[in-house]
Amino acid sequence: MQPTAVPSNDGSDIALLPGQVSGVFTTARPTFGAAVDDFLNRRPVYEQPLEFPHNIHVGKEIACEVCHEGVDKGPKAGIPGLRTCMICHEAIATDRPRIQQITAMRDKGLDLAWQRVYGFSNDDHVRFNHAPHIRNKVECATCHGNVGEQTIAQRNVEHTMGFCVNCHNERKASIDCLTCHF
Amino acid sequence: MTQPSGSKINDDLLRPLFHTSWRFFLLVAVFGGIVALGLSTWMWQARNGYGITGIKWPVYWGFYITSFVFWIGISHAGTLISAILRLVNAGWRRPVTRCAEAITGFALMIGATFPIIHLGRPWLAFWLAPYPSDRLIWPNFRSPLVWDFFAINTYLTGSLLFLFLPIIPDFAVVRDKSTGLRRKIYGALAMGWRGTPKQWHRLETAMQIMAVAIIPVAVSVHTIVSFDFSMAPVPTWNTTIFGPYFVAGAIFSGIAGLLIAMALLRKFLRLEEYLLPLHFDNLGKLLLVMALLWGYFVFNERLVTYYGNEPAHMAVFWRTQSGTFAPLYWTMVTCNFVLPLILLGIRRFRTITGCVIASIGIVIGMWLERFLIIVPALGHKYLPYSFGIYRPTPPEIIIASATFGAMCLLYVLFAKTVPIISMWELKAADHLPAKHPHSTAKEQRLGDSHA
Amino acid sequence: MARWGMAADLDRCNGCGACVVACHSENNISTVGDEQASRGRAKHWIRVERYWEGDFPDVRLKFRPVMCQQCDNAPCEPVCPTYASHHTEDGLNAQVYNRCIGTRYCANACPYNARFFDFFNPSWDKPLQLQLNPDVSLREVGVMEKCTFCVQRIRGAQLQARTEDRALRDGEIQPACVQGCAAKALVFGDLEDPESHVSRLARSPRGSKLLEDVGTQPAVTYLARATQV
Amino acid sequence: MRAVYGLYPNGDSAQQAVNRLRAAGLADREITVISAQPMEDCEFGEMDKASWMWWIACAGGLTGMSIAFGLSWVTAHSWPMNVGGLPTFAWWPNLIVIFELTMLGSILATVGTLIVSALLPRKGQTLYDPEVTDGQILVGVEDPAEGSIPGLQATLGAPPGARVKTI
Repeated sequence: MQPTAVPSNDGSDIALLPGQVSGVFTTARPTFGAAVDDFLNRRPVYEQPLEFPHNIHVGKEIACEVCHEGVDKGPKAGIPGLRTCMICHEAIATDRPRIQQITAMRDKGLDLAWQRVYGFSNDDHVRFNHAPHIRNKVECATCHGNVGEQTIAQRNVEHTMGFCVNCHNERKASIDCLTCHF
Repeated sequence: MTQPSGSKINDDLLRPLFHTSWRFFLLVAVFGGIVALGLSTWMWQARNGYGITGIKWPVYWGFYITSFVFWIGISHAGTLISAILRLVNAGWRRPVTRCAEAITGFALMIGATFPIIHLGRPWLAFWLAPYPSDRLIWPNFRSPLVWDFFAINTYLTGSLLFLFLPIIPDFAVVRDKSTGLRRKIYGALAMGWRGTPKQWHRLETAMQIMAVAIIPVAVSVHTIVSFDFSMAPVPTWNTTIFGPYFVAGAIFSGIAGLLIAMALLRKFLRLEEYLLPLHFDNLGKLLLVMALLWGYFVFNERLVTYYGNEPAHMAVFWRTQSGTFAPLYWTMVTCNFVLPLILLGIRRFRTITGCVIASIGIVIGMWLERFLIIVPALGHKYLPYSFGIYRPTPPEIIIASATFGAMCLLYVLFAKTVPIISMWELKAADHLPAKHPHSTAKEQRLGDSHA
Repeated sequence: MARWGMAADLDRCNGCGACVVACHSENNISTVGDEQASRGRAKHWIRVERYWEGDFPDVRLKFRPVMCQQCDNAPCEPVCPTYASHHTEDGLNAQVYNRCIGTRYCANACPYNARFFDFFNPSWDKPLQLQLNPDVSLREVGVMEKCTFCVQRIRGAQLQARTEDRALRDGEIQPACVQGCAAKALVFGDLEDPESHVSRLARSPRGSKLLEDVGTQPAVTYLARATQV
Repeated sequence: MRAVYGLYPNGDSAQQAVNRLRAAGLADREITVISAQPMEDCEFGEMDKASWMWWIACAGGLTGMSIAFGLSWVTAHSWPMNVGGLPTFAWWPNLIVIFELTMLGSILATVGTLIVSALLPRKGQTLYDPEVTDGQILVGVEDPAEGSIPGLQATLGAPPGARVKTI
């Protein structure tokens, strides 16, 4: 049997999504260079399909969970699709070229292929769930940094295990391994 | 027989360093090729996954762990023997110690790679070391494998230093006898050695301290290796006898390895005047004692299992005694007990050839012993549904065999770069304190049995 | 704190193997193909052991589903050098894949042979990768894996109960094998709750533990008529 | 560096040279003796001085022991894992690691002491002659006082077989 790349849980064949970090070098890396990049925390620059201005939206006092609506309901916060955008932009700022661009895309039945910025790779074996964190009043900025001041979301908080565990310790949350790793 | 001394010692023992024959290159090429084959096989295994070996459910340890225990056992040749002989100040030790200590160092290096080779994820082997990390998790100090890590590292460090310290004066000799780059390298290795009484005295005191420290370490190392097995509730593993049994077996196979190495060195480096039949005779007697001790331990282990009559234990017992593994088992008994008893017990057979044949038998037998401890028990563990058998695959066999090539390669390189017999210790025999009127200097040096 | 346990009624088990299939699909256990399976690389976190009793023609067939027994004194735990195998507060025998370096020592120490090693990276023929359970991580080459009592379901139910601000109900958590067992031979629950179904079964005079004399104190009780082994 | 030294073919004449130097009023530490092997049958000084090495080895052992104890203690308490119902800080298994690191500590301390105190070339201690390698024994005085050189040459030349050199 020839070993093949680990399929990721969401059905794509790529073991590591762009921007995902892994703590260890494993044979799951396609090449040695990829392993070195991964070890040194060098991530590819992700090309987002659209320059989404987080700062403008947050500046209009729109809460994160308005668009990332899964965040208090389950594991995934969710990256909004065009339909979410159009809830407002059907009416708001329709004169801007970029809004017209996405309206046109929606009309053609297309959607935006957002690249994930944060996330765990498969071999971190982390089952992260947003909901309990939101329920326990953890600020989004605690783990995602100053996304509200960025245009394109940049990854500027490293989600190492020490980062998680320190917070769990401070908040007296469980630090049992099986809280996250299973 | 006249004993060599002074500059003749220099000439004889430095010859391999300064004169390179085609045989050296041939040996390096052959053994280097074997090692390269082993390394590439290992890379292949790391690349493809562990599945290319014969390991399977439920026999999760096989050739690699067998080789690990075997090589750690071989490593007990040197430091232990040479430390004991040093401490009791046995005069005949002088030509033997260094080749014994070299075996220790190299066998340990080889043995210590096996736990890494056998890991499912060898690139994470460093997790056994306690190092600062943001996870704050350190190794489990209650695991025998962590004890192994500490014990083997201590023993490896200790025995390499134990090997290195008495070479320093000999490095100085090479430094004085050579020119150019070689002089610089050996000069650095000699670390400013001149040979003042202070240096000699400190060196000998240091060697005494090292000898005292290394003996308990050596005993602990193989006891801890035995703990890898005896700590687990596996039939026939979970027994208190494993500690001493493994230590005795280790010394046993170690002496056998040493005898083989000595015979080869004597032949190849023309050291007939230094490695005398006396040394083989003495070590042969020691080997005989260890064979008897081994027999005693095996008898104990078998008898206790037999009388305990526990079903799970008896299943493994009969599997080795008369079942699948019986041919291997009785080969082991023949190699480890019958053969040495005949060849070493009868004085007429205890020649150099006899010792070497017995030693080869013992090395094979001791390898089999470890295999027979590991595999039959794992394949016959309690629930009959999960019984299984293990057969090695070519990659495992290649890697396990390549380590013998690695041992030979390291030894050839060592004998090429370092005088294989401690020159200053031979010379020192002429300058022993005169307070032992019954032993002459010659006897002190080589323990002349022809007197 | 709970103490999760299971009871397996051998008088009900008919050896259908539904638990094995359910476990495979719930826990993303990769199948290794016929060639590797014949070489002993098959992984079944739960297996149905078959034993024959008596002499022909008076032969009786016995089944025993064996999964990780989640022992209190688990022999696999202290031998692990990296804490990959350890005990959680709620009595689960945890296997943390991240920490596993693949010494396979735990599998040797396990008297039940309930631990399995990933000899190769797992692979699924398309489109089978679409049925993978996102709540369970995929194990890569070189790590040990074993039954977790479907810890993802336990954690999920706990989270749900906390969201609804209530205590867990008995029977609310069902590992895949329990859910899949048509004969209702498997029962899962909290052993610390004396009223739970599983602790009543664990106290049954028909109950016994597998390899009790090894002293592992397993959390799985096997129920059988006295005539049975 | 200036030095006066003699090369002697055997221990007896080297001993004579040392004795004469002592008689001429030189202290043991001013006399340099170099030989290719330890000369336990001769009295060149430094005979029973190094017993403190054992104490340093013990101190190294104690250091290793405390490091090992600290490691196992911190590990057990920073993340108290339950494995197989064993105590979190279990003495019996921890003693093994403590023992190993104790021994490692004493070995490293011994070797370190040896290297620092007796090896590593030092300023002003460079008198050497490669002929020592072939069995000659060197007895000499490094940096002799002005005007004492002729006297030293005579003293060193007196034993049989001596060859005196001045640099």
